[in-house]
Amino acid sequence: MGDWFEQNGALLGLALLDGIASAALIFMVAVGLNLVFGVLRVLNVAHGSLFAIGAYAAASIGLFFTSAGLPAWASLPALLLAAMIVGLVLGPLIERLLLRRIYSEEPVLQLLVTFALFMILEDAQKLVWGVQPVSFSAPVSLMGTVDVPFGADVIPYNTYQVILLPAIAVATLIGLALFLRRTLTGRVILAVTTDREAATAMGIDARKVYLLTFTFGAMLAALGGALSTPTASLVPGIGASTIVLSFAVVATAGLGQIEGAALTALMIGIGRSIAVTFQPELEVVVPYLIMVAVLLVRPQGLFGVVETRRV
Amino acid sequence: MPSSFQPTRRQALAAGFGSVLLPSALSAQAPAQRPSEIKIGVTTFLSGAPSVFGVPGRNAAEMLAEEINQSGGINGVPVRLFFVDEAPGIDHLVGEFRRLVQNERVDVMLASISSGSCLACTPLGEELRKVTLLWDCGTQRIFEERNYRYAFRTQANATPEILAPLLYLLKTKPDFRTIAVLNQDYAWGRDSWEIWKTAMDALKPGVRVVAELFPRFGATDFSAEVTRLLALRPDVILSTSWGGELDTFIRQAAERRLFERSTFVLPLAESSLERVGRSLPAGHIVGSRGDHWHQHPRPANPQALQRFVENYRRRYNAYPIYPTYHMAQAFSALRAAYAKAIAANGGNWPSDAQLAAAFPGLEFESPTSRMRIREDGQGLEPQLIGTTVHNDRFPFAVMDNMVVFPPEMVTTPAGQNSVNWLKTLTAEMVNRVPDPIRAG
Amino acid sequence: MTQPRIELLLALLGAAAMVLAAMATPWLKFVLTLALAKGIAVLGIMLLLRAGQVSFGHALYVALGAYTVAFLAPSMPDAALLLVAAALGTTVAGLLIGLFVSRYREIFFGMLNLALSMVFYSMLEKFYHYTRGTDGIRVPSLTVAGVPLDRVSYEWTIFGMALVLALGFGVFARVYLASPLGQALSAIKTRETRLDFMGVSSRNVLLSAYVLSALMAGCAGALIAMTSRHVTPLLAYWTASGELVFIAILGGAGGVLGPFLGAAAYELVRVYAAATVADMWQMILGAVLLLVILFARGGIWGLLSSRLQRGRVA
Amino acid sequence: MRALLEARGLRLAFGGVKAADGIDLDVMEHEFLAIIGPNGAGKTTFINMTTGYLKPQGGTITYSGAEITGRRPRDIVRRGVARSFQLPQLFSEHTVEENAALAIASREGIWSPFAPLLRPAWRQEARELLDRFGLLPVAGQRADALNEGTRKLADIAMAVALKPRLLLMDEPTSGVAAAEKMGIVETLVRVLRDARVTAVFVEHDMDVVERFADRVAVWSQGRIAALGPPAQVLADPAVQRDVIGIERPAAGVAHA
Repeated sequence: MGDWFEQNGALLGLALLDGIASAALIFMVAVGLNLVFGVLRVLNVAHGSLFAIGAYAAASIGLFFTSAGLPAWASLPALLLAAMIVGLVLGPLIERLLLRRIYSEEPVLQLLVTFALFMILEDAQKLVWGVQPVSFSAPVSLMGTVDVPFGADVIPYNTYQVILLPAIAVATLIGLALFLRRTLTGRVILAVTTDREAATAMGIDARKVYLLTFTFGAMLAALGGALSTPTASLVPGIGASTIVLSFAVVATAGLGQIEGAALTALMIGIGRSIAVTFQPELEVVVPYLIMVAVLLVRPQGLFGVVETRRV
Repeated sequence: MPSSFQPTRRQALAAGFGSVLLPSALSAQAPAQRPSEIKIGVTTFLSGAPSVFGVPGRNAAEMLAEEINQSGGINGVPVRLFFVDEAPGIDHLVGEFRRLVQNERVDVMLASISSGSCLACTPLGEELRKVTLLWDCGTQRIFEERNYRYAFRTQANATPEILAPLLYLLKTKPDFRTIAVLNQDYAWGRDSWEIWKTAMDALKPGVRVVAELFPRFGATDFSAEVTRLLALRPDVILSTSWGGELDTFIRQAAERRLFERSTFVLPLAESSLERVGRSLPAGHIVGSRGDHWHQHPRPANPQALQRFVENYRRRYNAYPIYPTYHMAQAFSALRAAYAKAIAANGGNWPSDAQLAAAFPGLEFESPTSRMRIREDGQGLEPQLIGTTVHNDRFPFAVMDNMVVFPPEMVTTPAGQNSVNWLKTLTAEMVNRVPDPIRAG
Repeated sequence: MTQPRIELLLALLGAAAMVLAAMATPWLKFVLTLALAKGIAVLGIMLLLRAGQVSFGHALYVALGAYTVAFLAPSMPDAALLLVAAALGTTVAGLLIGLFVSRYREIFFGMLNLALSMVFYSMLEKFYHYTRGTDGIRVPSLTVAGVPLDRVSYEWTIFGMALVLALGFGVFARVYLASPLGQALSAIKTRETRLDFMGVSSRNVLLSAYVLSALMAGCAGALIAMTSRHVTPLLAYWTASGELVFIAILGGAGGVLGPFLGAAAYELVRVYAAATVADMWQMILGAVLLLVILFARGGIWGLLSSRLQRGRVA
Repeated sequence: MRALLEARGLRLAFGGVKAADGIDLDVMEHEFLAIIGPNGAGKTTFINMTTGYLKPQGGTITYSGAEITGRRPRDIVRRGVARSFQLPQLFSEHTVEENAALAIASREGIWSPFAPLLRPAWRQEARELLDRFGLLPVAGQRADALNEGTRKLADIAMAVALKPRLLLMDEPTSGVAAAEKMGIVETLVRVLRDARVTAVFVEHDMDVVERFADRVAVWSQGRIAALGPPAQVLADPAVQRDVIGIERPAAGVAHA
């Protein structure tokens, strides 16, 4: 064991670095989904579409900024701007027009409404952005690389990926935690998450909370997409693969648990990059294995609370 | 049944009773009337990641059909296209294939981008006795595992498409000792690596494979893989990836200077060149699944190539990429086959069987060269491989030092299994590689 | 007439209509065989929906049934035997996996099923040398109970098999749902703790439905493999599971006819959408689903049965 | 008479709140034992521990000579211990008749998938049972369409359908309109006496306790403060002050 670490310790270090970078993105997408699920109890399949639309919008706005001759640093706020616009436009639209009509229905209907929406948005994306890969990598080029020593060698990493993304994720996590626990709106959201009936009985306007939370979740999804734009080429179908991973994160984390989402994202991100380094064939099943293992030990998810029904 | 379904149902009823009474075996051989239009079914990806190829393929088909119809059709008969999306899966595809053949009564099917689709459609076309042209899929298994009377391929297959870049590498940079592979985790990624590895072991034994990475199909981040490759420093990195994944891989590798440490061999990168722009540095090896290249150094018919490229660019605002050339080859082959079959039939319109009989040995023009379909149904297509270079004419990397491999050299001989044939290759083969041509 | 009688009558009428349609249009026979197969799988989904549980992973069993056929066909090329093998295989798999997932409810139940089906999907791609990855496996031509058939009679035979299985499973589901076991399913949905305080293991009640649903999905997969004659990992992808749930809601979870109505409607809408706008079929299907949920919550069966009821009252 | 149920030193705390702090109690065969006490004293917790819903942190529960501490609810039910609930736990999508039939099915074995739930024998038994509770008129109604009192009765009927030797009832008369209360309890007691069922019930109505309980146990902060015949216990000034005071401001006056 000691020998193994001596030989592979440096590789493990690199894998950790990659894992943290990818965990940051996973977290950004999954936390929004988990927040929405915690409050609305709707597992939003269209979260994946919002991710994709956020990504495409970021590329469009970024490219527009570039062609308008704005300085290179403007590419970073372009990402944020895209996420805001997508979240603020689509979030309320979806909540008002669709979800609001089915809160009283069975959960499976709510799930399928978002599934239908996902199917519609999947083709709508194609109408707007076509099928050719779209990319906008200015922020990555702008920030350059950092060299990480590796034995006698150095490994260049994108500053954007190993520093900016984790920083944004940590800021989001802390910001969210503070918002939920220290502000009135946040506490109201938390109250609805923990006990919907009691919260409504206490006179909280659930509809307002739903609208707010969903819009916020949509913004987080779009932000996740926007932040992945600089490193990835966007093609039809990215929403589908993103959402299935986020599902795994939500179930593993525990419903509505933002710290759970962060820990799960870290486990998945690092698990996958370690797999790539030492056993690449396992990489793709890592999230699911983690989920099954966690639920075996903790059936309510990592940070989930056991819901006891009062008898 | 919804009432909006009416038109199809009416046609279906009319056509359907006919086929119940007349087994399709009979109708295939019956002397045919000259039809009012030639119906062509085209299966291609219209959604999902592979629509990166599928939609340009459809675009080319629509453009070509229009051109054919403007010039009076095929032997005076206009063509009409029916498209099928491959993305929903085999059961949908096979159902649509049947609908087009049995209900819409198409005259010919152009099948599939995905190898899985081809492997499902080809035997079905044979059962329904309908001419099926494999216009783009890569799998070499089709004609090596079975004989078909109605299926033909109007392009090469995975074996020449992978063997050619390997030979090019051995000719231009013969001194590599280590290699790593990063392919998409699906049949093409696995098959192409098996072909490369088998051929490499025969042509240059002793090369060490330091990493075999098969990230999930549709992956959007290769950071961990790039880290691994940076740490391993292989002499050569092979990737047969394509589409968004290849674009992402190239960008991430470029930003982290992986191109400075290893020579890349990217057999499908022609289709990404325009999109990745100058991210792809000079000095790396690029192929195009054939001899498709808008700057082909020695096209058989320079005017035809230029016309094709310019028309496509005018219409779709992008340079044509290999699936569009593949589509052009299928149309050209179809046109030539009709001419040949009509001639053989004393000027009368051919039946399905007569049309099928025209394909073995058929010669036809591609936008860049003259092609032939072998007796076993396999198309013989040259392979063009080059090294990237940056110049002032294009805002993206283009090919230089191009080698055009004659198809007979790199294609598995008829009746042989590719993997077995590759094992018999020897280092002497590299000496027969034609000399590179400098870009004009 | 009593409700079950009307249902049976409608089922027989529907079956007759399908046979006529298949006779009239050969390609429709293929589509309808697939619709019947998917209807069988959806029937299983509906059993779980009775218990308030949504599986987002039953494509696993469809794919398992289909790959069982594809793997065994070269050594055992008989449709009847292969169907039995697929049924056995998926039942055993359903029991093993069911023992694990029947402990979980709601999102955890749904997501664990999803996770397991995605692991299976990945395995089908990873074990390339056995499964041929995304290329998939071709199913050779099969005999039926030892009799070799030409293409047209083979297609009819599989269509007939699908029809008989659909009727059989439909009748069984009707009987099962009326039995204490079936009734206990909706008891899980409304008041699971009470079941435990009555001495009934709700987990085992759910398990029984789960194993049945796996069996049904497995038979569906076998039929799909024998019809399309080519299996690929896409059968196990999560969107394929979503499609099954989609059909369940489209058809209406009320009666046992719902799944088959839903499956037929789904396939026909998809074919029609694909024929009109080949690249927008997804949007059309999504819009249909949305309309059904928002304006016809009982699905097609709900519309139909309310129409019937009104007819009887009038 | 021997003890059917013996609780020894039961302890259970939620956070800092001691819901059971050393409960010792014997329930005698065929007796009716009432449990009274203020809200939060741990009355329901005792039922929950006895029926396996909660696991005590200490102590043992013995039923009919066998220890059942911490066993699963369904094991305990199968030994003959049934319970009803303060909030009726009905299958809301089923009719009252089906609810009763499901309880009968649970007792008789639920596992045959071929015979219908409403087979003639079970249907008849269900209707007889509902008749005894006066529920026959609503037999065909869905459970979620009933009023609270009727739901309560149906809930108890389902427990009785299990043919238990020991029945634990959590506030059987709460939510029942005052005018109907005594009639309902009389019906209930008659049914239970006929079936020779031992019963433990949590109750707030002292009239009910006085008239129907053989013994009464007074719960206070997780302990048993007093235990004995109703006349004796209810007369205890401490009990009157701490327990009954909440229920009957002027003890004895209402009785007069």
